[in-house]
Amino acid sequence: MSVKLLYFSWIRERLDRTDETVELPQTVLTVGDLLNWQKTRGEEFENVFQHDKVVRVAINQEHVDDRGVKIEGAHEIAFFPPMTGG
Amino acid sequence: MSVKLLYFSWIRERLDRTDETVELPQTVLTVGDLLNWQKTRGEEFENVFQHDKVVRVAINQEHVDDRGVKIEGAHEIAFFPPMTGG
Amino acid sequence: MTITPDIRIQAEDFSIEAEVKKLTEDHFDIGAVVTFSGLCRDEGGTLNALELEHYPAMAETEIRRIAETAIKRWSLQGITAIHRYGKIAPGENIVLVIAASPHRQAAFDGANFLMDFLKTRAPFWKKEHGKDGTIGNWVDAKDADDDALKRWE
Amino acid sequence: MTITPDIRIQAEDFSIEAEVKKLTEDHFDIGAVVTFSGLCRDEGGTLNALELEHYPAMAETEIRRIAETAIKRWSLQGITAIHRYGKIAPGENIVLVIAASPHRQAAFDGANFLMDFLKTRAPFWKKEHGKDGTIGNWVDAKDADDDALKRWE
Repeated sequence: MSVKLLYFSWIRERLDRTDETVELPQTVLTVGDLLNWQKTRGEEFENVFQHDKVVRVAINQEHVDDRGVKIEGAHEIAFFPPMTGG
Repeated sequence: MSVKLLYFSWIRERLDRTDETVELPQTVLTVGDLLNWQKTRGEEFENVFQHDKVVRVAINQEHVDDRGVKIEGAHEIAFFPPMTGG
Repeated sequence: MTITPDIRIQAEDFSIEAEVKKLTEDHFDIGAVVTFSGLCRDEGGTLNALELEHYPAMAETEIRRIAETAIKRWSLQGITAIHRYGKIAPGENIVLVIAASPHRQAAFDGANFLMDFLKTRAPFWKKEHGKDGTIGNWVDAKDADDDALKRWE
Repeated sequence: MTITPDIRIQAEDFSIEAEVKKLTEDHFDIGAVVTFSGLCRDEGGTLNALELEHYPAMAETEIRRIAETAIKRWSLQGITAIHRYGKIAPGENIVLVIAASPHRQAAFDGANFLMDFLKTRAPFWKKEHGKDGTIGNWVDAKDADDDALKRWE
């Protein structure tokens, strides 16, 4: 499955990229799987995603609070810290 | 005791006066006494002040909720219905 | 520093923008500004105008007293309250309250509190002028307004 | 009639007056308008600017969704929400929320609710630029903001 990943705020800075398109392994089915897979992609990824409670996820521009949600059908998945707007 | 009385809203209209200066009998000591005395001043006064729960009173521009308050020292006493500003 | 509320009772209309600017200009520690404006409704098209009577000597003093309570209770950085009197047509402004604070909830609460008190404790009375030429219905006070006041106790 | 919230994500500043007028003009049944504006504080004189990053595709959709919830929940007659991005200096506006209703408490609650959600659910992130030239402190999210959200459940 090919999907576009987006990064914001200090996650974007630490990973040094705003977005990327990746091919996910077939074993990555849920948001939780995806967060675990990110940890395997090198030192900076491991550093960012090891405290995965502070990483918020949105699939197709919608918040996903439950890490058990399936990512099937996602075309855009974003990773960001807690929001500080307003 | 000589005091200025003011009237507002439908009380002003019913009594046909915005203000008047009156000499109070020496027996009129409290707000309650004053409301009772007003009832004795003719038919329209009786009509207005008989339902004295709806009549609000301010002494020297301050709300007086307690009818037992002494009116000694008052120079201006206002009568009006519940307010509808804002 | 003592914060002095800016209270005005006037026949003229006001500008929300100008009043917010006046309150916040050169105050770089203000983070939140809440404004409430009360407008004259047309009551389903039956109303020609509201006529607002007030007790001048008492109105400003009373609103100032309430505003000072709000400033202390929520540590506000500023309050403006403007109440109009005279004839006001549907769609026109009647009242403006502004509360400024470093944080949003204090600004919301301060403005909300001040409006509840204005409704029930500020000496203003509204009379309706109907589209059909009738004059004279004084607007009744609402029990709901008295109840609203109690939540601040 | 379906009420459509007016949502804008923009770099430019806004005018409270113009936005209130836009929302209330020709709506003679509106009795109460509450505005909230959030300003950039100078943090005791140490801040040169805030830089606001956002997720464009998500920001408008998310704020619109929340605004539509508020319209339904409080039967509002109108909502405007404008959130700025880019560099914002102390004293400048960051966000504006307006809620219009026949009655005051609905307008207060609608605006308050929308702000609580904006703070914690709208995809914006603030970075501080210090007066001393330092760049890079991302503002931390506050637990108090998450707590504020819970009272609307």
